Amino acid sequence: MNLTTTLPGLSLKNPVMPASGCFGFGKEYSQFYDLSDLGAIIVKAATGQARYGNPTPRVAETTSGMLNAIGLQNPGVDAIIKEELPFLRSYDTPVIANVAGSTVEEYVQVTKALNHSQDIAAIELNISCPNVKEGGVQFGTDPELAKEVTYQVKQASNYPVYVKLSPNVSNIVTMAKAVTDAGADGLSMINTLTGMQINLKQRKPIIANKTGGLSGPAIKPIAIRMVYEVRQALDIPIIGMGGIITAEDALEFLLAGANAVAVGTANFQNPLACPEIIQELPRVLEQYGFQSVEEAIGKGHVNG
Amino acid sequence: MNLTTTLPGLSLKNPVMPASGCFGFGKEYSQFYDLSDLGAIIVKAATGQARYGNPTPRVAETTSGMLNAIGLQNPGVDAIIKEELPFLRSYDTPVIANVAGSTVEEYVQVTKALNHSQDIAAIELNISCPNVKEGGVQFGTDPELAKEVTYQVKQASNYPVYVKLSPNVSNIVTMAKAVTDAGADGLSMINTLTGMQINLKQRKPIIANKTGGLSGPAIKPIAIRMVYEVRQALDIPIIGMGGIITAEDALEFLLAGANAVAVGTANFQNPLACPEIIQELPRVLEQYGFQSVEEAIGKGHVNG
Amino acid sequence: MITKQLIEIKSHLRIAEDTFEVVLQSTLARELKPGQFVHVALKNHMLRRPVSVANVDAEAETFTIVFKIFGEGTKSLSRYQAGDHLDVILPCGSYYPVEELELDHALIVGGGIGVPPLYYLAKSLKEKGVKVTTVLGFQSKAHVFYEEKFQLLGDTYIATNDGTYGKKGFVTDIISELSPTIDYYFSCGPTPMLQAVTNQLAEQKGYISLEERMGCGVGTCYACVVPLKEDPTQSKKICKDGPVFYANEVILT
Amino acid sequence: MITKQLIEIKSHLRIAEDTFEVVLQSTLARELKPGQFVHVALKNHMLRRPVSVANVDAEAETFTIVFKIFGEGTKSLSRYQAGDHLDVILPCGSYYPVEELELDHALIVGGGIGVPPLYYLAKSLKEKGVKVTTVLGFQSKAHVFYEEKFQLLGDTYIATNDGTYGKKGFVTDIISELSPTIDYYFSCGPTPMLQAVTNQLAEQKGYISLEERMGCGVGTCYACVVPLKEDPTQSKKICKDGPVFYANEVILT
Ligand SMILES: Cc1cc2nc3c(=O)[nH]c(=O)nc-3n(C[C@H](O)[C@H](O)[C@H](O)COP(=O)(O)OP(=O)(O)OC[C@H]3O[C@@H](n4cnc5c(N)ncnc54)[C@H](O)[C@@H]3O)c2cc1C
Ligand SMILES: Cc1cc2nc3c(=O)[nH]c(=O)nc-3n(C[C@H](O)[C@H](O)[C@H](O)COP(=O)(O)OP(=O)(O)OC[C@H]3O[C@@H](n4cnc5c(N)ncnc54)[C@H](O)[C@@H]3O)c2cc1C
Ligand SMILES: Cc1cc2nc3c(=O)[nH]c(=O)nc-3n(C[C@H](O)[C@H](O)[C@H](O)COP(=O)(O)O)c2cc1C
Ligand SMILES: Cc1cc2nc3c(=O)[nH]c(=O)nc-3n(C[C@H](O)[C@H](O)[C@H](O)COP(=O)(O)O)c2cc1C
Ligand code: FES
Ligand code: FES
Repeated sequence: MNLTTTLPGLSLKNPVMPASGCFGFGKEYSQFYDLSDLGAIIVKAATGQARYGNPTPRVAETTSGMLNAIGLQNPGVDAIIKEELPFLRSYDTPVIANVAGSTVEEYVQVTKALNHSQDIAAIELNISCPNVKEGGVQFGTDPELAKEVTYQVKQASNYPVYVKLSPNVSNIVTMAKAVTDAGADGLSMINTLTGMQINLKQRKPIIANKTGGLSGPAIKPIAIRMVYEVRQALDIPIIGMGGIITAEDALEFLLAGANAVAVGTANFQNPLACPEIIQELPRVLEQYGFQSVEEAIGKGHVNG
Repeated sequence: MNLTTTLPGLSLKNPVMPASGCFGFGKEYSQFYDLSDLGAIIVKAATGQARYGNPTPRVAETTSGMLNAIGLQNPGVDAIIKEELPFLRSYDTPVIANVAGSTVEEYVQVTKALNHSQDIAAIELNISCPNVKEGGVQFGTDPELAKEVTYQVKQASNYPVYVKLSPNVSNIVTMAKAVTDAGADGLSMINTLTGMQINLKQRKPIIANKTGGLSGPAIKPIAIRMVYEVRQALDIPIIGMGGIITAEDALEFLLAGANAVAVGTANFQNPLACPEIIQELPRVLEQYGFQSVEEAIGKGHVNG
Repeated sequence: MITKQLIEIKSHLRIAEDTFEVVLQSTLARELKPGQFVHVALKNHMLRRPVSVANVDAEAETFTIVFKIFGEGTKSLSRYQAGDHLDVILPCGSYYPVEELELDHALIVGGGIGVPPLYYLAKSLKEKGVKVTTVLGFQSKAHVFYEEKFQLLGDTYIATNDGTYGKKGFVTDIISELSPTIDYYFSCGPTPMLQAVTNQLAEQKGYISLEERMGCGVGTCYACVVPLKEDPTQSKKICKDGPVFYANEVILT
Repeated sequence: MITKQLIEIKSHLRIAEDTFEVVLQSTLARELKPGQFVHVALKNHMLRRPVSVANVDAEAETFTIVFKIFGEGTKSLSRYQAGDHLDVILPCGSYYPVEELELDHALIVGGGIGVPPLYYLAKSLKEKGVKVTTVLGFQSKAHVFYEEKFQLLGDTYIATNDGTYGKKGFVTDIISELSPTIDYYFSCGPTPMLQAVTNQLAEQKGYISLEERMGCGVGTCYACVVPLKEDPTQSKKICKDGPVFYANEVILT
């Protein structure tokens, strides 16, 4: 079974990669399996300077999902380039860096810094983090701002740019069009939906930041809908994600129009989630009558 | 334990009511229990003329939720007033009519028709149905349109008007403010999130309408967040809903700031969901240290 | 009166490939009429699953369901055991009007998981003194069930899609060959089969039983509608007005 | 090497109010050090639950966990039975450096569900020839567990919040009374207790073990950080750098 899939700057041996923020910089999960098995790896967000992130508690469990408000904690792009990315060199799998910031300048700064790293193959422009006060949400929900930051980052970057879209919008196609017009090489969707859980005993939100991003199987129907709508409207490569647990889920994203898929929350439940999905994928593709991954992409569309 | 709660035009013996579209016009569930036990009843949407709705399949099951695309099937407001509402007279519980339409004119027409009914206590203005091509979505995601339709309906209505908000927006507070400015007496939130599920065998969306509205426990964190945000920003009564299954869920909505709660999808899983929540509520309130429903409202807020 | 009951599984048997027969204890068993269904809640599933009543033992206060593993819900149901309890809404929907009809000879046409409700119907007809001829279609030999039980009630013919048992082909092929003289036909099965059968027997009076994805199962949510032949802008609810309809009443899509 | 294993429950016992002791069979049992935890997957829960290792039987290749019902996850865990299997990640996190430390007398201070890891620690210290004095705090008499087991290892004092057993009050009240001469203290329990104990014993060297809501449990998600005293803009991960920290290393909030 041919599992390969090709996206701008990425020739993947299979379409499955861990999602940003759910895999650190790979070290921990390398204890569980050979990271070369992965189609690619999207690492944790990088900002211009080191960030502490939000106070704890930062996570909560919801019905078939979880909330997180990590707040982009990371050691800063320079430390990431120097101390984290080199570890992944020894694996035969492309690395995608996740670029975050509070201002267009910071996004551009991080992007430029990453130009100096030889350890990545693409960047994912994170304009959709719901958990930081400045920047994140604005860029992800205002098409004009999204366009602007995408354009500037695209100008600055030597690598293909995948823009990660926020689902917290009324019209995902408008956002997708805005960043595509600005030169995005691909889209990555979806990030988390803003949610809250209240602790009945303590009479306050469980997450110290009050709100957090909802991920996991609970949001899969929303993610599938958004990938489908964007694929229907635009001819741009998509990395689909949101609630993938099984190879069937991954196939559902392919049918919706994703060219590859990312697995986030599932890693926490099952550190072997990615390799297990990759292992199952040939059987599942065959079961539903597909000869290859490429063949399945977009096949869930009626009339086209 | 005092379970009463008071909202404009509604003095409720308890804060629990079935949500629109999940209870028909009450007849079927009256076979399972005495509808007088309910705090109120929100009946199925009414439009100007009878509507057939969407093709089937109209529902799908998702992880901890469901999708529906009924498409506002109903016999039309006149038939509802004549043939459906009178049945509920014999119960000691206020009825809230759900008003839908494709144009401002239709909303106003339905509202005026309902003025002639003595069988209702309030109307819920449904500007958030994601499953009809015209009207529904637009009114629910554009603050200006929402304002306009709310204003016109409020002018036309002899009854208090609760505006039912769509969660498919980037900023729920903006929408809430728009309809409050236009004179809404209260808010009802949330309606369903637009989602999709793809049938892997058939290679097409399960729902004939392709997309459907996601409801059930999966969406509760989003609903809680939205109720909390609106309560933080505005001093308007809120009927909270989205994923309520248990009395604990209902209390979570009260703490987030809802003055009453509605139960939708849970009725399908358990026809006795509403009376069971009402029965459990005193124990749950007591367990978490509350003397009454009123006391719990908004108590999940930090700093105020 | 429709009710929600927690009822015990008395037995749980695999009777064909992926096919299970479950006997349930319920004080309401005797209320269940041929063609009606029960709406079964399953742990960790948002929606209930509709399953037809395949038999009733009024004395023992038990009834039987027969189901095939189709997706996650029926797979989960296949793992329950005798002694476990099921949360069930019953009785649901309309029924074949066995009492009211006047007839001497009935043709029963079933396909796959449409077969179970027809057994209870056939038994009831036979008890009323009606002659019953049965034609059943299955995927393949491994999926055939209840053949002997139907044979005890009258002539029974089997078709399988792949010809591994009985006649290779469809129920309509057998009906063509038999071209029996009947008063009524009663059919339940996949929609394409129902379309073929109702076309073939267009001149005959008949009843059919439909399936659709359901929400409430009791008539409140409008999930399960079917348009009417008389006026396609009007519809009936399969869960409440159906699942049994007069053959010419509804449009099969 | 951290691993995911499906391991069998050898025994599952209620040992105090809402408190359960579970013995698990694992080829990795002997790798587990005092203070480490295992990360337990539960059916129908998105996230794993961290639970400390309360004891290890290297020969039998088993280890013990002790937990209290707190919410839905621990309630679910309380319903598992001997013979069932658990999906567990192990070994997780840092440990009390029993081997490396030089000491003659250790004070063990535990509160509630902070007590279990201290039993394995106390046992290991005792085996090393260290004198162990233990002070444990519980809500009330019904919640007390492992008192006898600790007594076999050294002097053991109990406080209960409501005075239904041992001394009424807090572990710090007992420590004040004893004011023991020790080389190190080791503490695990609710944050307010850890704050009180580290303040009271500020002059002593000690190790504490922390709790925080976790995502991954292995160090990738940054859910479980704790700020450092030295530089509060820096943090460590409780799941990977902890749960055991040097008492003055981190800021307790
Ligand atoms: C009135 C009626 C009587 C039925 N009687 C029987 C019977 O006696 N024996 C039997 O084996 N099956 C029967 N079915 C079909 C049975 O309900 C489905 O096979 C079952 O719901 C599939 O559930 P699943 O979880 O295995 O499949 P999934 O595809 O995982 O189910 C997902 C959702 O789709 C719904 N769904 C999927 N297929 C169908 C279908 N064909 N009809 C209705 N809903 C569906 C499920 O109920 C669930 O809500 C009947 C259906 C109806 C409407
Ligand atoms: C390193 C470590 C070791 C622990 N050892 C033990 C032990 O030996 N015995 C024991 O009884 N308990 C122990 N705990 C606490 C135990 O993890 C929680 O009681 C448990 O997670 C609560 O889960 P729940 O589903 O019952 O509660 P819920 O409130 O329903 O859980 C919801 C979510 O919050 C998390 N959560 C809630 N409370 C805590 C908490 N105090 N710490 C961490 N996460 C929490 C859960 O893991 C889950 O993700 C330990 C915690 C940590 C971090
Ligand atoms: C704990 C956690 C941290 C995350 N951090 C990031 C991040 O740093 N950058 C980013 O673009 N997305 C981040 N995400 C979002 C995920 O990459 C993914 O888009 C989302 O979780 C949906 O996928 P899932 O349902 O498979 O988890 C994070 C998600 C989680 C749960
Ligand atoms: C089958 C179905 C039909 C619905 N029909 C309507 C409707 O006619 N009018 C309306 O305002 N909301 C309608 N809703 C939305 C519900 O009233 C409610 O807002 C939503 O389902 C979230 O609550 P829940 O998670 O408790 O179901 C419908 C929901 C479902 C599941
Ligand atoms: S399933 Fe709800 S009306 Fe039929
Ligand atoms: S729980 Fe993920 S880093 Fe600690």
